[in-house]
Amino acid sequence: MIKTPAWIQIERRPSPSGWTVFAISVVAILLALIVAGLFFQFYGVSALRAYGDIIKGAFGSRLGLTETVRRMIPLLVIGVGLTVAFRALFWNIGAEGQLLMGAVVASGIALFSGLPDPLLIPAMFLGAFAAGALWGIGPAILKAKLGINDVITTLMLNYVAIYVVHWLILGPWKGPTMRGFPYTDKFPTAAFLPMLGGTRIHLPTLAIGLAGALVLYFVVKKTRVGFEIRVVGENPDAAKYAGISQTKITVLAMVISGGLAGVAGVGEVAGVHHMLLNPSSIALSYGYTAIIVAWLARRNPLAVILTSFLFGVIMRGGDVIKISLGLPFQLVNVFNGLILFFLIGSEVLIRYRIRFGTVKETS
Amino acid sequence: MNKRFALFAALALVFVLAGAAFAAYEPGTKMTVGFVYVGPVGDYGYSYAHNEGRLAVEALPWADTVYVESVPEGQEGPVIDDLIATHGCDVVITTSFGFMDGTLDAALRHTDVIFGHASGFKRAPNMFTFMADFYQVYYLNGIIAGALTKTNKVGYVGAFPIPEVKRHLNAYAMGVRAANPDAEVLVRWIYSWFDPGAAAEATEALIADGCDAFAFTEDSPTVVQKAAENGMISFGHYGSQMYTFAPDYVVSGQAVDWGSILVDFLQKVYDGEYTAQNIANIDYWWLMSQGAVYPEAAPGETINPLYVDALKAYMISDPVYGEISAYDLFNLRSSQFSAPGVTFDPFQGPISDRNGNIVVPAGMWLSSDSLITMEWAFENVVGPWPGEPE
Amino acid sequence: MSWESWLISTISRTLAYGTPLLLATLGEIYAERSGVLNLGVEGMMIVGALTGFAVAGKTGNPWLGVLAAGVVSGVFSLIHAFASVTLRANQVVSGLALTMLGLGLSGVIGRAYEGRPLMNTLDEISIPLLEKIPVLGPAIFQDQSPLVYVGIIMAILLWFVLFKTRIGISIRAVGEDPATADSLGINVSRVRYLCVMVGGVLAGIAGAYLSVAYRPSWTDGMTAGMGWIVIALTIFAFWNPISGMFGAYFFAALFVLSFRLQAWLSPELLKAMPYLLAIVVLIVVSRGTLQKRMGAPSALSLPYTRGED
Amino acid sequence: MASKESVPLAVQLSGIVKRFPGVVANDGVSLIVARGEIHCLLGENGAGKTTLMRILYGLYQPDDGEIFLHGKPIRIPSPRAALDHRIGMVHQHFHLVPTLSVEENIVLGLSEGTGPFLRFKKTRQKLRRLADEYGLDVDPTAKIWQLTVGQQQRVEILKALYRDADILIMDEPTSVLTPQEVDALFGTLRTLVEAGLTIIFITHKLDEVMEISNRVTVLRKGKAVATVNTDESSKAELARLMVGREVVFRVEKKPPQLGEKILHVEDLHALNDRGLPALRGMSFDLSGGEILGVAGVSGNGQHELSEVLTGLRKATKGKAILGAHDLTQCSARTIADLGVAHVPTERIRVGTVPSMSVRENLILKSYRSREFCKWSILDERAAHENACRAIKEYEISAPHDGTPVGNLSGGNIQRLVLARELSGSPKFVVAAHPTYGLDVGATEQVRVVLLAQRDRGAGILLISEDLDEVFQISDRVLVIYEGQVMGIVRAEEANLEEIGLMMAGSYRQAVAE
Repeated sequence: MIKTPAWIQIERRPSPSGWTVFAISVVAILLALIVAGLFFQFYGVSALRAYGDIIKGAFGSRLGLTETVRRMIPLLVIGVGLTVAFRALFWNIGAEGQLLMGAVVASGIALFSGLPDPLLIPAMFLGAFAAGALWGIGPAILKAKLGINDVITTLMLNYVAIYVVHWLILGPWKGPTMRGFPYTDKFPTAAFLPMLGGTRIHLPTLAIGLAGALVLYFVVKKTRVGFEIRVVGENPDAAKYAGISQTKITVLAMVISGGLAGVAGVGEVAGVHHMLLNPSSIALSYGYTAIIVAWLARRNPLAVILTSFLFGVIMRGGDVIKISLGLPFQLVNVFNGLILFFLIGSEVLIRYRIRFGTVKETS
Repeated sequence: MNKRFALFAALALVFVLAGAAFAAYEPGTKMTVGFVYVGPVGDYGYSYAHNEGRLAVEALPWADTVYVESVPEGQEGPVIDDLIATHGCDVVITTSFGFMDGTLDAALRHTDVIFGHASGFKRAPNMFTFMADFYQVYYLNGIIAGALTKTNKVGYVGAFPIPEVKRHLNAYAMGVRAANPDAEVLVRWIYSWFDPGAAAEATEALIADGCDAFAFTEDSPTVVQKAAENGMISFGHYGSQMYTFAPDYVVSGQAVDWGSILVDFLQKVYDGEYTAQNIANIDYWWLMSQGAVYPEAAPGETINPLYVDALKAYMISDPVYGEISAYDLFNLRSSQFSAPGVTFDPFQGPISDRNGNIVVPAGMWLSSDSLITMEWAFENVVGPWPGEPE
Repeated sequence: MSWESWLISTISRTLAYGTPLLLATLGEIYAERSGVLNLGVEGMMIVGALTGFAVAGKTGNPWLGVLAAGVVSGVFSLIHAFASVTLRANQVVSGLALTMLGLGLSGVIGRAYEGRPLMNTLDEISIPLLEKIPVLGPAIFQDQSPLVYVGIIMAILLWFVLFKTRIGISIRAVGEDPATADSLGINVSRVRYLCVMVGGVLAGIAGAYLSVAYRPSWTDGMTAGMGWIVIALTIFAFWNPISGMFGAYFFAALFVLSFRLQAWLSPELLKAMPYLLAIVVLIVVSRGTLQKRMGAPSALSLPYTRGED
Repeated sequence: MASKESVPLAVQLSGIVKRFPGVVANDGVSLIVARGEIHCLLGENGAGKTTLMRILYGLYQPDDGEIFLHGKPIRIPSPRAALDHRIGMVHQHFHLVPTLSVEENIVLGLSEGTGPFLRFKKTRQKLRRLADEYGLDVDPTAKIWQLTVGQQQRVEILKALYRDADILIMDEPTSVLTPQEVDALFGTLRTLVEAGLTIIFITHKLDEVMEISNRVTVLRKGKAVATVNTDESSKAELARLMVGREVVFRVEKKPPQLGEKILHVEDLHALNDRGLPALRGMSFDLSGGEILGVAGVSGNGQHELSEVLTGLRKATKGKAILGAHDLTQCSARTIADLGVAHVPTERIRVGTVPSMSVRENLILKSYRSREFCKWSILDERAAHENACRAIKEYEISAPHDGTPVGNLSGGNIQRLVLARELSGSPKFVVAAHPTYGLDVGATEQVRVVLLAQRDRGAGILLISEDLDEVFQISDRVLVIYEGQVMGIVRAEEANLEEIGLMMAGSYRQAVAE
């Protein structure tokens, strides 16, 4: 029996169909865009002009399209991993830190490992995956064994990671060739990620992201482990009943999620900067935005390709209107915040039917 | 779906062609200059000062400007491409050290466009570098600080312990020494170009250690405000903006006129002297004598009038000039720095660092290479100094 | 300068820097005590900072700025309350959204206020008589912002309300066991709305402290991550306002000392300390009686629906 | 005492009807409670006692019927209203906030007109007075979590008294108490009645009824069967009234073909979720081709027994030997792999994943087997075929095998669970409340299926609170009381009255030679 205030009446919707979810999400995003449009108008810029510029800037040229894709890469890689964590009922808010730790280890390998050139990039990816996974396993174990809130631990570790990077670039790893500036040296060119023909799309990371989406979709839907992850996420009691170890599944999910966030870190340091630098220049809130991406994809790894592209467009759009209309860059945050809130609202529409009007007790 | 893809393809083609059709700048014609800033132009410091320079360019009858602010390091490449594609920029100026490689890459990509990069050291046939350096101004500020300190301790809040800041700090410390051989310069680092909370507490830490005059490198007026709250003097970083926050306590400060460099350079481009083929060796290293930097408290005021009397009353015994007031020494050094043939440099040997190593032998000046890689600390500097040579 | 005056200044600065942490932490303690996790502190603080600066500038009265900051952030926090209490949405996502929205809106709207000095700032005061006490007088009662004392008084007051009044018992009951509270006629939604709003108001005042008292000016992003330290502090304080006060001052002392002991201690380590300590505290109180005595409110971040389980 | 003329009425419920989806919990129940008496509500689990009292306490609204208080008709929309009418209730699961102190819990939700501030001094005075008057001594500043269960119950009673309750409903108050605590409680209740309170006491324990009550109303399957004066009745009569004798279903049952002994349980001990002993030295054997029914009032260890035998709960002592394995040392997964099927008590919350499809739920236990999983990849076709087979065989009514289980009816979900659990020809089946909440047709089908498994040769442990069911399909009946085996009897030889008394803990079977 559910009773709520007089003006709003909520009842559970048993199991919404995929189409309902999709339609409601699209409507939510459209509503967010309309509200953001009002904000443009309020700011003295025609919303139509702004959206026109965004679309033109994101799709209207080779540069625009490739930039959109480049922006999408970290969101895709992280978001795909997050769907798995979220599926296992683990709230990983720590992708930002896991990305940074991945970046740290990749930089360490690139600069100091002395590995032969062909091995360098594979080693960086593997090392970064391991680093991100390790940064994520801690909170997973703390949650599974001691019941400690995953949101708080992962969030706190983001800041610890930030200071680790600060310490490295100001201290032991400060590059002798950087004239005292807080950067590491440039990576050897063998550690630069190959780009997609003349663009800034760092190919291996994109490939890992796309492959990750496909593989994880397959894993979640079709494999034994995926079945276990889904059972744990949908009904932990049933998982226990079926003899599935929740600890094992939580840790596994965080290995995947943290590891992929670490891989995204390789993309940033080896694909964009070619050095380790200020953490705020490496991460750019990708870890937080990816939460929206995974949330919007309703924890479906394949759908992350779509949603990360959408947010690639939004980030790219932010760059574009900054240049074409001179609008402040903080608008991207307003966009993200609005979209999130409308998604939250839509989530309620998906889980419940809402009726307005009379109080009626349902039982 | 196919139709839509075709449309994308068509649009993409149009833009590629538009890019290909983009022609090199024709001297004597209207020129569009794009600026890429690392911070917001509304801040009080670095990007604000660069934006003032842009406004000077904008005032030229034959130049239009566009700018993009708050571009994170590493993202400058696509922003430059966008500026060129959207606004057809003939010249692109980037202003952060972290933009160096991205700008160089862009220069290699857009061989018809002229690039300028502030604070870096990499150049190309179509990319020059420029810098307006404050070290002489800090030396002048140091003379005032040394003269006005009652506690013989002056403070410096530094952003990062990097050669640029160390150079300024040492120059400041030498100015202090020139006016007051007993005074020390205490330093605190905040490890950020912008962090008001950290700047505030670093200032307070220096006050607790007894400092009563402050210079700093941070892009907010925090140090100025904190000093004024305690009735202490300070030197504005990037000039008059900071002054408004404590008009009674800002004695002088460091002002820069990026516009002087940019107008000089762009005029030569307009005249056809500099092209996208011949600027690989152009490095503007402009100081006071070129008018790129100068001490300033408020617009048009080199020294806050409230402090002129005190400076005139403070007598220094200079090894060369004998008894001389701080005010006169300030003006003397200022004119020496500003004259076309500079006759004095702060980093004039013999100089020892605080560990007793001779860093500039007698009769020598430091080369600009040594200036931009400076790691040592001057004798009267007190405090942590990461990266200090033994 | 003497060792004594160094100590005085360190304590005095600890109070000054700890005050915004304290105010916002008190608010978050109330929200979490009622069972609502609000990760939007950073957003609410920055909205308060801008409002405080703008209103103080416009009216010439800094107190009006502080007041307006409280009101506006309080209203702003209602977005989170609506999402998490009425819509029973995920509180993590909603809180993150609030932070993003707050940072974005303040950044966009605040551009008009960048670079302007504030003519009428909230001036520091000294407390007569008390300031004459040796060492403690000048350390605590001399030249402090009045909001420092507001913070201390609020900590005591909110502790009293939480543990010694009917309202406080209702709040704690709602955060521990909303079903029981509901069965005894307590309106769970109303209590949660109220507590989230208390959180918003206090975060707003904390933001205004930064922009009209601590460093009178407006700059984009001027809260610089304080909101996240507040999340850590709330745990570190075991959800207790008085511990929150000591916690806020302890974290502030770490920050202040990171500049005073710079020659000896790694600033990165000191800055990472609050976050590491929060995790350590969580581990310590995760087991046994400590969990009941000092652990998180049992219903934290769980939406309440009458009649479910 | 019993004459209605001399004693004024406290509560009168007439024709109360309360329906829940698929169940009529109260079917026209009438109840008369006189002022100043201890009135027991006696009945098996699911008889509707608690529902009826929740209606009186305002937690549920009746679908039909009337409530009279002291002769006047009233409506009780909420617990708050019940308290305003001076009706208090002590729930089986206490409504206390563990981290608050005793006095804080007591004043929680009260508005005593003294403004927002608390006068704990006054509260303490009143508490002291109540404590002295009724012998309810608790430290008012202690935190609830620091108290024993008995003390917590005292706080609940104090909470009601503090609110001036004069009608006190106690829902199975002794189920969580030690014998000593029970004695103390009964003392308190007598004092309360002497002071003029009326007490309604929900229980299923005959001894308690005999010891404490003035009158007793027996509920069975949602109906009030009888109200008798306790001193004019006997345990035997009450047991018969409570258990009933009508046999509703007829199921064809062949004589058992006993196979060899498959399960040997010896001295099994385990704790419940609260950390109190739930199983206290159970021993029994089970053979193939046999159904062993476990009869008992709920909360006597049945749930824990089923969990220990399926690896979901740790045993603290003893063993359960199945073939070469001791089940107490095995994980849930190992036990399932040994061919042990488990039809859990809470089939939706525990036995299925409602958001996942029928097909997937049907392989919830066997997804790792070679049949459904090759090279770590699930074989969808095999799962689909399996689902089609199960849907057909067990007549699961689902649109298709991709339908989420949450969209199915209760009966279909149970058929699905049975289909899954019985699919691998299990050696040993633990079936807990397999027909609870099902309609007649579904119930019958489930029983037929269980009997078929028996005839195939499986050993079945059937846990049920429906005695009819236990007797109809079991071959032997084990009576459980407080985690102990009170006796094991052959179903056809059983005497219902005797069983009822064993369930109530009054008798214990003599040890056979």
